[in-house]
Amino acid sequence: MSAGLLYALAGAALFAFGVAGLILRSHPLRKILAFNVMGSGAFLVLVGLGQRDGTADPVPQAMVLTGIVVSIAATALALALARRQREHGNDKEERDA
Amino acid sequence: MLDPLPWLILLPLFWATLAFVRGPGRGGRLAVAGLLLQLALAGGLARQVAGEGERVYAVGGWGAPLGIDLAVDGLSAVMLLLAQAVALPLAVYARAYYAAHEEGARYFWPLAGALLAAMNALFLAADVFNLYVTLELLGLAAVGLVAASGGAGPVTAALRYLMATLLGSGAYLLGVALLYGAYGSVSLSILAPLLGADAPLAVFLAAALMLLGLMLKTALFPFHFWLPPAHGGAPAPVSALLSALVVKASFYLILRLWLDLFAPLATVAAAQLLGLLGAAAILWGSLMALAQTRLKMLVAYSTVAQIGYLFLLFPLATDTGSVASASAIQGGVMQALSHGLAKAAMFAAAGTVILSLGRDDIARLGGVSSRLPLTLFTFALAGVTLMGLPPSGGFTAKWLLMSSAMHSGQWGWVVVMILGGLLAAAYVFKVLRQAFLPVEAGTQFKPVPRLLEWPAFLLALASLLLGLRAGEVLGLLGAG
Amino acid sequence: MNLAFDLLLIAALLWSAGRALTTPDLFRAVVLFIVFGLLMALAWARLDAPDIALAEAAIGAGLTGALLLDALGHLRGPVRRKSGLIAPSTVMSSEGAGPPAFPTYFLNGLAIVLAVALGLALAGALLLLPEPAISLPREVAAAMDASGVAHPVTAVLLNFRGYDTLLEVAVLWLALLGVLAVAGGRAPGRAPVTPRSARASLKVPRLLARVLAPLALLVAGYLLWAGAHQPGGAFQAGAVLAAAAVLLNLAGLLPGGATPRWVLRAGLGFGLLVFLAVAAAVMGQGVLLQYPPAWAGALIMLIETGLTLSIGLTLAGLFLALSGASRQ
Amino acid sequence: MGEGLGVRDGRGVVSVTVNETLPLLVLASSLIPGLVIFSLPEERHGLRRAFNLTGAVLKLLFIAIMLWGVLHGESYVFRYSVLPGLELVFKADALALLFVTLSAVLWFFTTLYAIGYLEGSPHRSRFFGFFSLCVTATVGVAMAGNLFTFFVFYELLTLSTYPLVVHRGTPAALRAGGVYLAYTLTGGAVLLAGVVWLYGLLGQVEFTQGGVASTLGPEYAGQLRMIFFLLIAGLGVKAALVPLHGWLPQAMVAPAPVSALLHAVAVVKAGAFGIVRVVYEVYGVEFAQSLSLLVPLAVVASLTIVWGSLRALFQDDLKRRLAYSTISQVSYIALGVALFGPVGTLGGIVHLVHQGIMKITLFFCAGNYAETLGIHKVSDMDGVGWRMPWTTAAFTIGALGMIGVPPLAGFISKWYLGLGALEAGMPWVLAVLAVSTLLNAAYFLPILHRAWFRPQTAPWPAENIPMKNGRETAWLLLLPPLVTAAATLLVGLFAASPLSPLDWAKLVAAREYLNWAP
Repeated sequence: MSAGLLYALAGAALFAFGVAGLILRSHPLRKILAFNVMGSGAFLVLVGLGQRDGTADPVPQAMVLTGIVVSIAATALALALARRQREHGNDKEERDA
Repeated sequence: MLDPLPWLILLPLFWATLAFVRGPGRGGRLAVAGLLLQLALAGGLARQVAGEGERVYAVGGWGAPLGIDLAVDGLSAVMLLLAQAVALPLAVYARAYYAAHEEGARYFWPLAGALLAAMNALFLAADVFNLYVTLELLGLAAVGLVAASGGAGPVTAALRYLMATLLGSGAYLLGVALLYGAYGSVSLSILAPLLGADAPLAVFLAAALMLLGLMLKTALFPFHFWLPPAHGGAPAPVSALLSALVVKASFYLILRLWLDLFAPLATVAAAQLLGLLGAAAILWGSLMALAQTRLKMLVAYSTVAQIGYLFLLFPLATDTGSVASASAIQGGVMQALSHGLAKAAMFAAAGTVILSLGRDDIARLGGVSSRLPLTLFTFALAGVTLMGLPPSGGFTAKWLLMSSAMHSGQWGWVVVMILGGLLAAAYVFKVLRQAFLPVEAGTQFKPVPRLLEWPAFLLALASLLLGLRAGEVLGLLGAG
Repeated sequence: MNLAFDLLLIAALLWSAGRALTTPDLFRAVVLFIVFGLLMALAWARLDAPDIALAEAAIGAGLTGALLLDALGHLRGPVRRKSGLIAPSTVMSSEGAGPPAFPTYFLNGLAIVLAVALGLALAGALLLLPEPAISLPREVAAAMDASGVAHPVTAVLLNFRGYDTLLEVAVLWLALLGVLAVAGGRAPGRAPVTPRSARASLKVPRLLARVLAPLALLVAGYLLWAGAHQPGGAFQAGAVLAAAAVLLNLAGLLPGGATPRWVLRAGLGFGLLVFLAVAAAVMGQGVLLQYPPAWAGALIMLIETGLTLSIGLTLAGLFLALSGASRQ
Repeated sequence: MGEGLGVRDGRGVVSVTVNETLPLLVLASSLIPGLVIFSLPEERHGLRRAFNLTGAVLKLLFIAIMLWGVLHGESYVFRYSVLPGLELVFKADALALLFVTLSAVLWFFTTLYAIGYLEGSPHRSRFFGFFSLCVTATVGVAMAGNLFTFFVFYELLTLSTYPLVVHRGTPAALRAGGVYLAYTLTGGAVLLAGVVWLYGLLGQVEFTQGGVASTLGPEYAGQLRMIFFLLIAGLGVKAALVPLHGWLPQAMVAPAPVSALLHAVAVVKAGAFGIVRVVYEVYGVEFAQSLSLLVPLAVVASLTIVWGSLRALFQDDLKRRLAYSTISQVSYIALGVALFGPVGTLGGIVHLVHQGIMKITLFFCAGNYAETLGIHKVSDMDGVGWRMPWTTAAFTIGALGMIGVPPLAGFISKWYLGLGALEAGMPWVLAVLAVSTLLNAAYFLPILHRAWFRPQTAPWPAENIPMKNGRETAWLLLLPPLVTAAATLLVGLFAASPLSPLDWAKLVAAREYLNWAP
C-alpha cells in the first residue's frame, strides 16, 4: 500500500469524524473545529488518492492550497458570527436581569 | 464586441470590489449600472446559444483536462438570464429599501456583487472543482448577506446557514476528490464519457455525496431546517435574492450533474426518492407556511414548498429521451424560473409592507389593500404563480410536469401537485384576506417611494407573463 | 520504517482530531486542534507537498489557531449574567447541560451510525479503486515550459487553474466582508462586553514583536520570490505577513478595528483588482487569463505581488476585525 | 443537454388580421378599462364612470359587428401558441356569441346599476377594477376556442371574483370568500387534472361541433369516462351542482351587483357553459350518449333542481332564497344538455340566456329593496309593492318567469325541456320539471303575496332613499331591473322571431345535430 492511499484512508476517517462532530456537537466553536477536520479529511483524500501511485501530483496540491484558504475564510466568518451571537446572548441576559 | 461569457463573471466582481473600496453603504448606482450591462450580456449570450448552440470556453487557453473549461448551453443561458433579470430590479429596490432602512446596508453592495459573480460563475462552470469554489463563494456571500443586519435572529440564522452550507460543500468536495481519484480529471466533459454503470464504488459514493451536499444547500426537505430563519430573518432585498436565486443555483447544479454526469449511475429508486422528498417538501412546506404568523416566515416556508416541485422532475425524467422526460425537465426549469421571479417579487412586496407598516404580523395587515394597493397586487400576482394558476409561468411549469406525469403513468405526483397548488392558495389568500380588512386603529402607514413598489411589481408581472412566452424560453433551453 | 512513521502520524492525527472534538474543555480542544494542524503539515510533507505543508502550518495551524484562541475567551462558558450567577444558556446551548431527551439520543445514535458507515464505505471504495485513466502530472510536466514559472504547483495555481485562484481570492475577500459586516454592524453606543479570560493567554512582549515583524516581512518577500521555482508563493507569503500583523496586534502595537478607512479598503481590494485587471487586459489578446507566453512569468509575478499584499492584509484583517470588534 | 429537450418554435402570431383582432378587442374593451381604473385615484368618479361605460358600449359594438359577420359567414378566430401543441384560441362561433352577447348586455346594465348602488361607498376603484376583470374573464370563457383557453379564463374568473365577494371586508364577507375559494379552486384543480389528461390523450382539444373525443378508439372508453367525471366535477363546482353547491348561498354576502353578475352571467354560468362545451364540442353528444354519460348527468341535474328548490322554500333571507333558486335553475341547463336530442339541447341552451335575464332582474330588485328600505328578509316585505311598485313589478315578472308562466322566458325553456325529455325517452324528467315548477311557485308566490296583498305592518328596517317626486328609488337602481324585466317578457313573447335567443339556440342545436332542421 502506498503512502498516498494510506493517507487517503486516514482522510476518509477524518472526514467521518468531522461529519459526526458537525452534527453531534452543539457548541459553535466545536462545530467550527469539526468542519475544519472534515475539510482536512477531504484534502487528504484528494491529494492522497491522486498520488496513490507514489508520484507527486501538483494539480490536487494546488487545489488543496485553494481549499485551505477557503477553509480559513469560512472559519473566520463562522467565528465572527458565533461571537456576535454570544454578544447578543449576553445583552439579552443583561436586559433580562 | 465584448465576449459576454467571461465578462458575466468579471463585471460583478469589479463593481463589488469598487463598491467596497468606495466605502460602507456606497456603490448602489454602480451596481445598477453593472447589472444593466450584465443583463445585456446575458441576453447576448442567450442569443449566441440560440443561434450557434453550446459553447465551450477554455480559460487561459489550456483546455481540459489541464486547464479549466467554462461552458454555456441552453440551460445555463436560461439560468444566467434569470439571475440578471431578477437581480436588476432587486438592485433598484434595494437602493430604495436601504435609503429607508439602514440596518445591513453597509456591505450589501459588495456582498451582492460577489453573490452574482459566484452565481454566474457557477452557471458557466464545467469543472467540478471549479464548481466547488463557486459554491463556497456563493455560500459565504449568502451567509454574509443574511448576517449583515447584525440582529440576534439573523446572526443565529446565518450561523446555522453557514454550518449547513459548509457541511454541504464539504460533502461535495469529498465527492470531487473521489472523482479525481477514480478518473484523474475534474472536467465535466472529460468525466462524462468515462462514467458508466460499471463505475467503481467510489464513483457511486461521490455521486451520493455530491448530490446530498447540494440537496442540503438547496434546502430540500428534510434538509430545509436552515432556510426559513435565514430567508425570513434577513432584510427583504437579501431574502429576495436568496430565495429567488441562491437555492436555484445549487438546484441547477444537481440537475446538471444528474443529467450530464451521473445519468448512467441514476437508478429509478434514487429518482423516486428525490421525487418523494420533493413531494414531502411541497406538503410540509405549505402546511408550515399556513401555520406562520409572520409574513416573511410564511414566504420563506413557501420557498421550502416550491423547491419541492423542482425535484418532481427526477422521477418523471427517468425514461431519458421520451416525451415525458423532456417535458418534465422543461417543467422543472420553468418552475425554477417562474418561482425565481415570483418569489423575488413576493419578498420585495413583503419588505415594502414591513417598511410602511413597521411590523409583519399577518393578522394585522388590515388596510394594506387600500393604502398599498400596488404592493398588494404584486403579492397577489406573485401568488398566482405560486398557486400555479394560469396564465403564469408557474402554471406552465405545472402543466408540463402534470402532462409528463400522465404520460409516464405516475399519477401520484399529479395528486401531490394538485394538493400543493391548493395549499399554496390557502397560504397566499391567508395574507390577501387580511389585507382587505379595514385599517386597524392607531396604525400609521409610512409613505413608500415608488422605486420600492414598481420593481417588485415588474418582477411579479414578469412571472405572470413568463407563462405566455414559455415557448421562447423552452426554445432557448433546447438550443444547447 | 516509513510505514511505521506513517502509521504513527496517522494515529496521532486521528487521536488529536478525535480529542479536539470530544474533550470537555474548549481551550484544550483548540490546543489539540492546533496540534492537529501541525501534524497535518507533517503529513503534507510526507506526501511530497511542501507547498501545502507551509500553508497548513502558517494558515491552517497558525492563523486559524490564533483566531480560535482569540475567540475562545468570548465563546467559552455559559452566557454570563450581570449578577454573576450562572444561568442556563438561552441563546447558545452550553455543553453538557442536562441529559438529552429521547429523540436527541436517537438522532445522535443515527448520526454516529451514519458517520461510521460513511467512513467504512469510503475506506472500502478507496481500496477498490483502479488506476485512473488520465494522468494530469504528465500533462502538467508537458506544459511547464509554456507556463512562465518553474514550480509546477505555482504553474497550476496561477496559470493552468489560475481561474480557481481568482475566485479563491474573491472568497477570502468576501469572508473579510462578511466579518466586517457582522462585527462592525452593531449600533453605536452599546456597552462593550469584556471577555472573562480575555487575551491573557496570548500576550506577546513588545520587543519580540518589534524584532519578529521586520523579519516576517523579509521572509514573506523571500517566499514570494521563491514561489516561481520552488515551494512558496503568494499565499504562504501573505500568511507570514498576516502573522506579523497579528503579532503586532497582540503586542499592542497595531490596533484592531472593524471599520477600515479607505486606504486600507483600497489595499484590501488591491490584489483582487490587480488580478481582475490582468484577467481583463489579456482578454484583448485572447481569452480570460491567457497570458502571452513571453509575459507569463512577469504577469504571474505581478499578480502574486498584488496578492501577497492583499492576502496579508485580508488575513490580518480577519483577525484584527474580529479582535478589534470586541474591544470597541 | 440532449437534443429535443426543448423546442425551438415558440413564436406567437406574426400578422394579425381584422377578423383575428375582433375577439381580442372584445376582451380588451373590459380589460383595459379595468387596468386603468385600478390606477385611478379613488375620487375620480367621473373619469372612472366614463371608462366603465365606454368599455361596455365598445364591447357591445364589437359584438354586434361579430354577430353580423357570423350571420354572413365570416369567422373570427385568434390563435396564440403558448407552448408547442398548446394554444390560446379565441373563437366567435354561434354558441360563444350567444353567451358573449348575454354577458356584454347584462354587464352594461349591471355597470349602470353598480354605479348607482355604490354611490358614496369606499374602495370603488378597486371594485370596478375587479368588476371589469371579472367580465373580461367571462368573455374569455365564452370565446374560448379550446379546452385549455377555457380553463385559463375559468381560473381567472375565480381570482377576479374573490375581491368582489370579500369587497365589504366584514368577517362574514371574508368567511364567504374563503368558502368560495376553497370550492372553486378545488374545482379548478380537478378540472385541470381532467384537462391535462385529455390533452395527453388527444394532443389538442379544440371545441369542435360533434366533439373530438370520438376519434379515440374504444379501448379509451374507461379513461374517457374518468376524464368526463373530472371535467364535470370541476365545472360542477361553479355550476353549483349538488353536492358541490355549498359556496353559492354563502357568496350572496357580496354587494348586490356582484351577486347579480355572479348568478346570472359570470361564475355560475361559466360552469354551466363549460358543461355545454364539454358535452357537445369535446365529447360530442352522440359519443357521450354512447359512453352512457348523459343519464348520470341528467340524474345529478334533476337532483340539484329539486334540492335547490326545496332549500329555497325555507330561506327567510331574500338573497339566500334567490341563491338556492339559482342552484335549481342553472341545473336546467345541465339537464337540457343531458337530454339526448335536439329539442332538449334547445331547451338547455336557451335557458342559459333566459335564466340570466330573469335572475339578474330578481337580484337587482333584491338590491333595491336592501339599498332603499333596508329590507333583507322576506318577512319584512309586507306591503312593499305599494312603496316600490316599479321594482316590485319587475320582481314579479322575474319570479313568474322563473315559475314558468307563459308567455315569459322561463316558460319557453321549460316547454322545450319537457319536449326534449320525451324525445330522449326520459319521461321521468317531466315529473322533475313538474315538481320543480310547483316548488318554484311555492317559494316565489308567497313573496309576491306579501309584497302586493299584505299591508305594511312595521316601519321599513332602514329607509335610506326617501320617496322623491313619485320616484321610489334612485334612477340608476330602477332602470336596469325594468329593462331586464321587459326583456324577460319580450324574449318570451317574441321567441319565434329571428335573432331571439330561441332562434339563436336553434342555430346552435342545428349545428350539433346535423340531420335536424328546426
